[in-house]
Amino acid sequence: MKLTIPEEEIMGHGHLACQGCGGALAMRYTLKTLGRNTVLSVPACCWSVIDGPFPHSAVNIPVFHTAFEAAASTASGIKAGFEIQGKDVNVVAWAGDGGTYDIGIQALSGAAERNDDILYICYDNEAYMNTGVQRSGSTPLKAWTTTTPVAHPKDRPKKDLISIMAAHRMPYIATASVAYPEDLTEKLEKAKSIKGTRFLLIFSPCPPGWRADPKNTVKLARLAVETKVFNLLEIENGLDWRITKKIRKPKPVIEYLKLQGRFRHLTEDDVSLIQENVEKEWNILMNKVGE
Amino acid sequence: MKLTIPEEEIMGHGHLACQGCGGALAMRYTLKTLGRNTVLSVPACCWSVIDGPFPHSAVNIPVFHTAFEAAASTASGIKAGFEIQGKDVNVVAWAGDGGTYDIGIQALSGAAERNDDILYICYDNEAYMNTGVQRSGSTPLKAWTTTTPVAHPKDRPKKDLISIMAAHRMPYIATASVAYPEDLTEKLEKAKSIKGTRFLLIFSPCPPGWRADPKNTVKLARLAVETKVFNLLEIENGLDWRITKKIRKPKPVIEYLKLQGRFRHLTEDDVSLIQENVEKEWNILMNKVGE
Amino acid sequence: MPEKTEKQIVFDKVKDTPPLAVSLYTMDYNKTGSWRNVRPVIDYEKCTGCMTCWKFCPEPAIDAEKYEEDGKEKYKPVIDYEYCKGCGICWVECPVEGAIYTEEEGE
Amino acid sequence: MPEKTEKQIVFDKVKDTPPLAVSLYTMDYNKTGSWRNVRPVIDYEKCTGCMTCWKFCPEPAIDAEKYEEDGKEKYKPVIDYEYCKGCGICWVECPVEGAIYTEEEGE
Amino acid sequence: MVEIRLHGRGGQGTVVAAKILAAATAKEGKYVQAFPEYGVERRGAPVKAFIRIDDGIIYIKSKIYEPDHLVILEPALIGVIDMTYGLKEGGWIVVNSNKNPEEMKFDGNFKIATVPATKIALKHHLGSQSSPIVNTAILGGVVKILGLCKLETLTETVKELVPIKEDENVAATLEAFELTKGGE
Amino acid sequence: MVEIRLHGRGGQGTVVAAKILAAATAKEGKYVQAFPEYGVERRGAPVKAFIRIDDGIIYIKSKIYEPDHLVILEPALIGVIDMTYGLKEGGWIVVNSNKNPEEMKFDGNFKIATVPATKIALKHHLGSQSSPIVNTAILGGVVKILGLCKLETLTETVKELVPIKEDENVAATLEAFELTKGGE
Amino acid sequence: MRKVMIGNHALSYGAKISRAQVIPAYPITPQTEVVELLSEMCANGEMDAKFIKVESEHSAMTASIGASATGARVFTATSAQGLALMHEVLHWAVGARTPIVMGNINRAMAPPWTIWTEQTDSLAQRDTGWMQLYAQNSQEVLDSVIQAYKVAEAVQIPAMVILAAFVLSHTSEAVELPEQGKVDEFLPPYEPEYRIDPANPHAFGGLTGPDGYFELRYQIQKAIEDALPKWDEVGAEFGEVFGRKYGLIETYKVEDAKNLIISSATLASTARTAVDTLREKGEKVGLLRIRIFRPFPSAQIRSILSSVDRAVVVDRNISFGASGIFYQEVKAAVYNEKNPPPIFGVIAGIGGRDVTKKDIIDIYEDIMRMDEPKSDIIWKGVRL
Amino acid sequence: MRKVMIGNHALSYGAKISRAQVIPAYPITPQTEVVELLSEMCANGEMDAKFIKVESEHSAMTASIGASATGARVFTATSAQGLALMHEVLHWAVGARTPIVMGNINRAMAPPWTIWTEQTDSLAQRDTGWMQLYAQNSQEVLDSVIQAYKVAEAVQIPAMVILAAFVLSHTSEAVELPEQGKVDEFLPPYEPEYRIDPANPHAFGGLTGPDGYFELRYQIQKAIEDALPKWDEVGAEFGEVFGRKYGLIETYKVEDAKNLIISSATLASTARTAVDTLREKGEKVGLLRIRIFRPFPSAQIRSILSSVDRAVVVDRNISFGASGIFYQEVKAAVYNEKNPPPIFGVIAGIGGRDVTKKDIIDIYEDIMRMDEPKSDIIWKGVRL
Ligand SMILES: Cc1ncc(C[n+]2csc(CCOP(=O)(O)OP(=O)(O)O)c2C)c(N)n1
Ligand SMILES: Cc1ncc(C[n+]2csc(CCOP(=O)(O)OP(=O)(O)O)c2C)c(N)n1
Ligand code: SF4
Ligand code: SF4
Ligand code: SF4
Ligand code: SF4
Ligand code: SF4
Ligand code: SF4
Ligand SMILES: [Mg+2]
Ligand SMILES: [Mg+2]
Repeated sequence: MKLTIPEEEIMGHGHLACQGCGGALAMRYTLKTLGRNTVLSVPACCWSVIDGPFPHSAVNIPVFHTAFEAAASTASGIKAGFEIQGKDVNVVAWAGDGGTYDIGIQALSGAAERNDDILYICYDNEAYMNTGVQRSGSTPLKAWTTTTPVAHPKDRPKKDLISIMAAHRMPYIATASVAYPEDLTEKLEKAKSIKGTRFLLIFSPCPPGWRADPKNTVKLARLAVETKVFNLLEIENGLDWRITKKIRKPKPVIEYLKLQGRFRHLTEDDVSLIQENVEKEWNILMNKVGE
Repeated sequence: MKLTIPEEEIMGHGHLACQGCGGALAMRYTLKTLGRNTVLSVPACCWSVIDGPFPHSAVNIPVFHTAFEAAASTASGIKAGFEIQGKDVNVVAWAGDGGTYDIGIQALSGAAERNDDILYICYDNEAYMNTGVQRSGSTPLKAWTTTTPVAHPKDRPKKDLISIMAAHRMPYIATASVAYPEDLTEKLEKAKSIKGTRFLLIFSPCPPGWRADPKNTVKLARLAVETKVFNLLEIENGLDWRITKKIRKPKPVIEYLKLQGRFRHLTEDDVSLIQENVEKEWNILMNKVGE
Repeated sequence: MPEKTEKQIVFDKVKDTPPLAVSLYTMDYNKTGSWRNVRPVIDYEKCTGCMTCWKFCPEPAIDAEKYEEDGKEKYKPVIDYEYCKGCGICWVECPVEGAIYTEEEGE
Repeated sequence: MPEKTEKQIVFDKVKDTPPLAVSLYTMDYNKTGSWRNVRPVIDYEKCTGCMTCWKFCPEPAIDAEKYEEDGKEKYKPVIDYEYCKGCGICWVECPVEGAIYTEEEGE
Repeated sequence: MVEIRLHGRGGQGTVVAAKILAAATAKEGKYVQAFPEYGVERRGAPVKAFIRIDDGIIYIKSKIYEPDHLVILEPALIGVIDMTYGLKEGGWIVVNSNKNPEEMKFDGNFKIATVPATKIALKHHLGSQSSPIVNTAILGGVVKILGLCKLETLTETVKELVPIKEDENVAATLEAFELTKGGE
Repeated sequence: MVEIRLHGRGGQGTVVAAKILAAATAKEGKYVQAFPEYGVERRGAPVKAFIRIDDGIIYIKSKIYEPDHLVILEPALIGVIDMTYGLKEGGWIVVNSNKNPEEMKFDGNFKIATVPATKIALKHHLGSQSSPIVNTAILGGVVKILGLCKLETLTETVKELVPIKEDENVAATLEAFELTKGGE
Repeated sequence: MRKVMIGNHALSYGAKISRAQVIPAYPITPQTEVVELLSEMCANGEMDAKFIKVESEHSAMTASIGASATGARVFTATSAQGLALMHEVLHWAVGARTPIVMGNINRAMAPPWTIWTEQTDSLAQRDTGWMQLYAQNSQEVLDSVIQAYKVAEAVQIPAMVILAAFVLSHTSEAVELPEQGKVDEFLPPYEPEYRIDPANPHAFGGLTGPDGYFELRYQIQKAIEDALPKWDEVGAEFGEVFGRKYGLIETYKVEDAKNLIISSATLASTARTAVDTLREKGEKVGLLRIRIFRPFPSAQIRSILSSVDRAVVVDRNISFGASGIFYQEVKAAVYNEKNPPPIFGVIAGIGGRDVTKKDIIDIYEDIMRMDEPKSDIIWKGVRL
Repeated sequence: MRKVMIGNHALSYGAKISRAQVIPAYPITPQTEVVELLSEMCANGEMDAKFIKVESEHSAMTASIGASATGARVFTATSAQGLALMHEVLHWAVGARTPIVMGNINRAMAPPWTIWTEQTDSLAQRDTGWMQLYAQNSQEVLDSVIQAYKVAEAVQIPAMVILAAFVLSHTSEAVELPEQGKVDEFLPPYEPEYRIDPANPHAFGGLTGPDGYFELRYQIQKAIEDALPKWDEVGAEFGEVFGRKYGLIETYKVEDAKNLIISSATLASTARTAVDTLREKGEKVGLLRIRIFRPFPSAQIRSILSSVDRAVVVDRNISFGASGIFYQEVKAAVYNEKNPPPIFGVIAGIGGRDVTKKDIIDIYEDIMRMDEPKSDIIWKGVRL
């Protein structure tokens, strides 16, 4: 038997992620694939904590902790520093959705506009988890967070970051999920081989933030794909869209929603609305994919 | 005879724009259409100067000067302030391309994600003009600026801001040009009638920044459209794209380029490349428009 | 409404200065006609009153003067030389050959 | 390479502290097995060695032990209870009914 | 001044327990402080909280190093982490356990009381089987042993401060008050 | 110390004129300062620049209020703005004009020289018909009148500092030196 | 009504009872509870306010400025990195004369990442023109928000109400909630002289040359100087209406004190217990708590210091390359007095290192053994 | 080689000759010429450096930090709003111990919009830990960039070289360009102890609790204290190699002075001419120019002040609610001395209002007529 993902563990145990953290899984896969000639620029996010307290670190490659809004620009600087010294290193910005969709989007947009040679990875858990579950631009419609209380749950859809990035015409963009590590590994390999700004969004459930059972992390990540709530894609040069995981018989969204406390307050109408949105978005996506 | 644009002049003369300033024209049209129940949130840009020195102002409606990166967020705050006091006012963020494509994109993206009820207008002169012509994300490929010197002109294409904004699924987005004031007026009227975040990009040539003769400002703005370098569009909800000015027989880009010192250094190959890009972008656009 | 003024206002004393930088006056004091190198002149013989020049003047330094003719409301462009910066847009955009001609401003 | 350590390192003195906050040690000291409420146990009788559990453990707290059988390289999952937080992903994802069962950690 | 330290796990409601006790005693006119040992709280990981209770304004704003009493919500942590450090001699240890006080072993000269808080919590469906929420139960024991406020005041406060299942929580508190062993 | 003020219009190269003159005198060992009246420079709008020249280090860093001499690149501004304010009695006014010095009128006791700089600039195709760049021409006149440096030093510096048309600019400087009237 | 609440919620209730109308805010540990409660109260209608869920602190502050400029009453809250990210626009709020009230939870600055308390984040904003108030307990937090609006709106200068991370922000204490009606009387609606208003159009903040800027800045200084007596007045009036009196500074046993401990916030609160113990030991010691740091209450501090033999300032902050900041400012304020006492400067509690009563006693006793301040910084608690 | 250049270009040449390797920068008036020239020199190969055309100053500084952390030599430049926008990450650069050198052009803060000179923008960064150097002419600007790298890299603390908007940034003066070879010898390549390196992996700036943070901050303070003698040493060495000597402070005619004018940057340069005139009038006056503001040269200032009867600090800046900032810091530094002289504090030149030699003479003469400093601010030049 061959293992379906790289064997070497670069990320070590003892880290401070919660039980069943999707973000920890995402990091584990990423390091396995990118290897040790990699450095991370990490802004404020759960990973600022997960990595462990000074003078400890769980990841065993260089991590440069940076300001919340500065994952991309710090990575650009690191890359430039290596380049001028003649060193060839994978420079990765590793940020949460808050640090990507919201406070970090400017630095990311700037790096992409310049086509700086960095790989930007966002592990998306759909809220500010490190500060205790506040809404982000990535939080889905109708979800509960502490700043979108049940009396007034999120009234805006999840920001379509992928289309935003595609509009930057970056050489490579992909979405991935912790439930599909082989697909993720492939995309990382591809991203690694390309020069310029690359962007990868990894869907990474967060049990406490989603009010979900830790054991369901992978299950939820899979259900998101199977219900077409989150689609696995690849985009080249912002123009060529491709679906890497085709779902023949999508499951109803309720199967995904019902396992999460953050959706507990949903009415039937809410669920139908979400289901409709999923269909609508799927059609829009099909249009882009050209199918 | 009827005038084709509103008669009332709200913007006064004596302002500090250069001879033939496209940005001044853009403001003149905008105020004519939006009327006096309008306030502007203006970040650092030429308009921070054009409006005139304290205690003077050329525009005769309230202008709130704000930090370079904060046109949108300041406008959101102003709108909230009016709303909670029960006042219905058009709140407009009025920014240059630098303040929109680059340093202000985060605040803009945030406002759009929340769908705050503001109209964001970018007068696009394709560089940082107020500080003396440095490149911005909007500067076109191969153009000279003081930070993209002739030895190394801009090596990145103009950021596709319209697609970025479209990905935000804002209720209304349009592009316009100072050479087509009637079209601009119509779009402003429409934008005014819609609730939520609206975005308008006004192509506004800058004679000193483009190293062009001031008398050619309107001519250049028209040529940009006639050569398909800049297309007049309308987008509803980020999805329905429509071309408002159809160009039957596009002119070659060289007619547009040759009137501008910022392109003086172009080789024939450069010009062909730019021409090719125009065709390519047109096809991409046609795809979106569904034609 | 902001006041017009013939001179740039500079407050002489703290007590006259407002507590924050608010505008109280227009920019009319700033006679930008002095910036002009070349002066546009309208030849009303040729001018058709299409108002294209008015439409495109960025200052605005062309007034649209309303008048009646044959019972119809018409407009006539009148250049305000106190403010016209001489950019040249009006003469480039005027659709009628010679309706706007130019003169050098000079010594 | 960073050093492993059995105890959390806290520098006692300024002179021992590096000039900036650089990591010098791994997180191995942090025995997250203490966080566990429920303990997963692999029933090797049933386990097929598909390594799905290994693949999905976020800690990682399942080692992939290589061995040879019938001349073929195979893997066997071994849970590291020092670090297993008891999240439950492995038993949910294990495709073989009963190959991972659970026990309550207790008083 | 009375100073108390609580030990539990992330997810068990340790900090809320401290706050409820503080609020209850405040209702009876005491001055109070309740605060967590702030750090990274993760479900399952050990946590601490602290309470100060006094008759006058409490000016001291530093941590508690030598508590008068200890409350242990998570007995599984005994032995895993050092629990009794700093505890004053003769202080009470109120521990969540089905055992009798005599069966509990702590190094040092302390008084021990046991509350079968997990059992009670499970019975009243507080939290899940694998992570029961024992905070309201243990407080019944604490008040019984330390007598910091009246039982009614405690149950009233529990009702106000727990987000759901008010009645079940109150029942758990009352039952724990009854079933607590030690201090007789 | 010599202090000079220059008047021109945005786009005419007034600030560059100041810098060239400063650089030329510096070449001959002088200490110099050249600076614009900084504000919003718009093509066509009035601008000012300043020069200080001295034999020792110039420590003073404030503006020039009472210049020794005046240089006027744009005669059209005479009357539009007050040009001679602060000019020291007996100072020179070097003005771009085709007229004779006697024909120029300024209130006050000043010495006047004229340089047909526009004519010279147009002849050498410096700038456009509607906005000729007169800075290198006027400097020929300034050096002739004020003698701040040698003519060769000036032309050498012009060559170094103008971005294009070095020869035409040098020719303009030389021609202006010849055609300047006044001070004979 | 008395309610046990954490310091953060005292801040939220302060904003609520002051009838804040617009709240643009962004979460950061240890401030999150402030905005969570406010967003809850806005969502369920308990507050008639608009909560703007901005995408950064920079936008939180610029949205605050915009809203305030329309004449709305604005509240926001932040901490450390968030406050620092606002720095440019903190200057803006002052220049625009927008009397925003902001809560700041004092947390040490990164890197390294940390969330524990230290005052450098807010003190590093000392040159922006914001008023700064350091509170010592939850009751003062709530009461101070109300007073801050009253002073800020009177002088048109924004104000920060500052509390220590965790030590105050996450510590539950009993707090008296004032009656809404009384607060409404104490704090009438905000009515600025100039506001953004299409009926009365002005440009705000247009380009100003060297001929106009100085006079505008001068007025800011005068306004913040006017705030000095105003804080005392408002604090006294608050005392009359609500029974709790406040001032620029607070003193404890200074009447006959020969030696003085000077500190702020929760450190000063703990120091009070140290003073009691030292008094028991026979020491003639008093405590001066600086409550308002901007405007700096120089006159008040001078008058207390004029009668003591020596003083020590305990700072939970540092200006690298200089010293503790309260220390620096106290010395500067007293400098030109006749025969001022020697003042010692101690830095303690950096990055949330705990400062106990015993630490304060040690500091005091150490200082009493010294001849004179030999260096600008005396370290306490660092493990040398 | 001698070249007439504006102050801004002196900054660019300073970076070039110091062999800066990465230059992330963003334009702002009055700094643009700095980056325009650098981007030109990077484009045409005159410099072997990577210019990053970032989208904001925030990114300029974070990219600078990232690049510096890899061991590259980094330069950037900004002004006012741009500097303020970096504030959070200025703290970062210090905590990360990245010895970036940055030029800052002193411009007054908005609103209202203004572009003229004032020092409040950089002085408001005084608590970030950056070293700050105020230059008085273009030659010093260029020379100081080289020295700044040498000191910054030795102590691993970033440094700002600061110049007045227009008065220096846009004033052309003759500048001696040092020889590249000599500069290379004077300033060898940067080799940090810890750098981002996959071969030797570390996490930089990870979460640090109250048990570790204090010791890290203590080391920053010690490092910046070490920089004090270092600036003098490096300035002296520079003098030996290049013939122009520099120090923490500069004095003029202080030897026999009874009265002292204290100032900085171009104000101090102008004040020198006032001293000459006053000396002619028989006044025993001297000048103390503070060149390095962070670390604050307390000992040096104390020693000069110990022998004078009175002093006046002239500040082109203000900390609202306190006073001029140099004034405040000078007083704090001298406070505990025996019988220190009365020190007067004057604020002048705010927002670019010109300060002439006559203004300085007036200030001096006014001060000499006063009995004692009656208020913390004496205004000069504001139109009351
Ligand atoms: C400028 C600034 N604002 C706010 C914070 C507080 N903060 C730290 S992490 C975080 C949320 C991060 O959310 P996300 O990026 O989604 O990562 P996650 O925590 O969900 O992994 C916030 C708000 C900060 N560190 N800096
Ligand atoms: C934080 C900050 N950085 C830089 C500047 C300087 N600045 C003012 S306007 C401007 C350029 C504006 O460009 P754009 O938005 O395109 O407007 P334009 O001047 O072209 O009209 C710059 C860089 C500033 N004011 N604030
Ligand atoms: S809060 Fe969520 S994202 Fe953060 S460590 Fe826990 S599980 Fe992971
Ligand atoms: S520089 Fe360009 S945009 Fe700015 S005022 Fe002049 S013409 Fe208009
Ligand atoms: S554009 Fe020409 S024809 Fe038309 S109104 Fe003007 S001058 Fe007359
Ligand atoms: S020349 Fe320009 S400014 Fe003058 S009237 Fe014509 S368009 Fe207007
Ligand atoms: S329970 Fe979770 S942590 Fe433990 S081995 Fe299974 S997957 Fe890993
Ligand atoms: S997933 Fe189940 S069957 Fe597969 S290796 Fe793990 S225990 Fe064995
Ligand atoms: Mg997240
Ligand atoms: Mg622009």
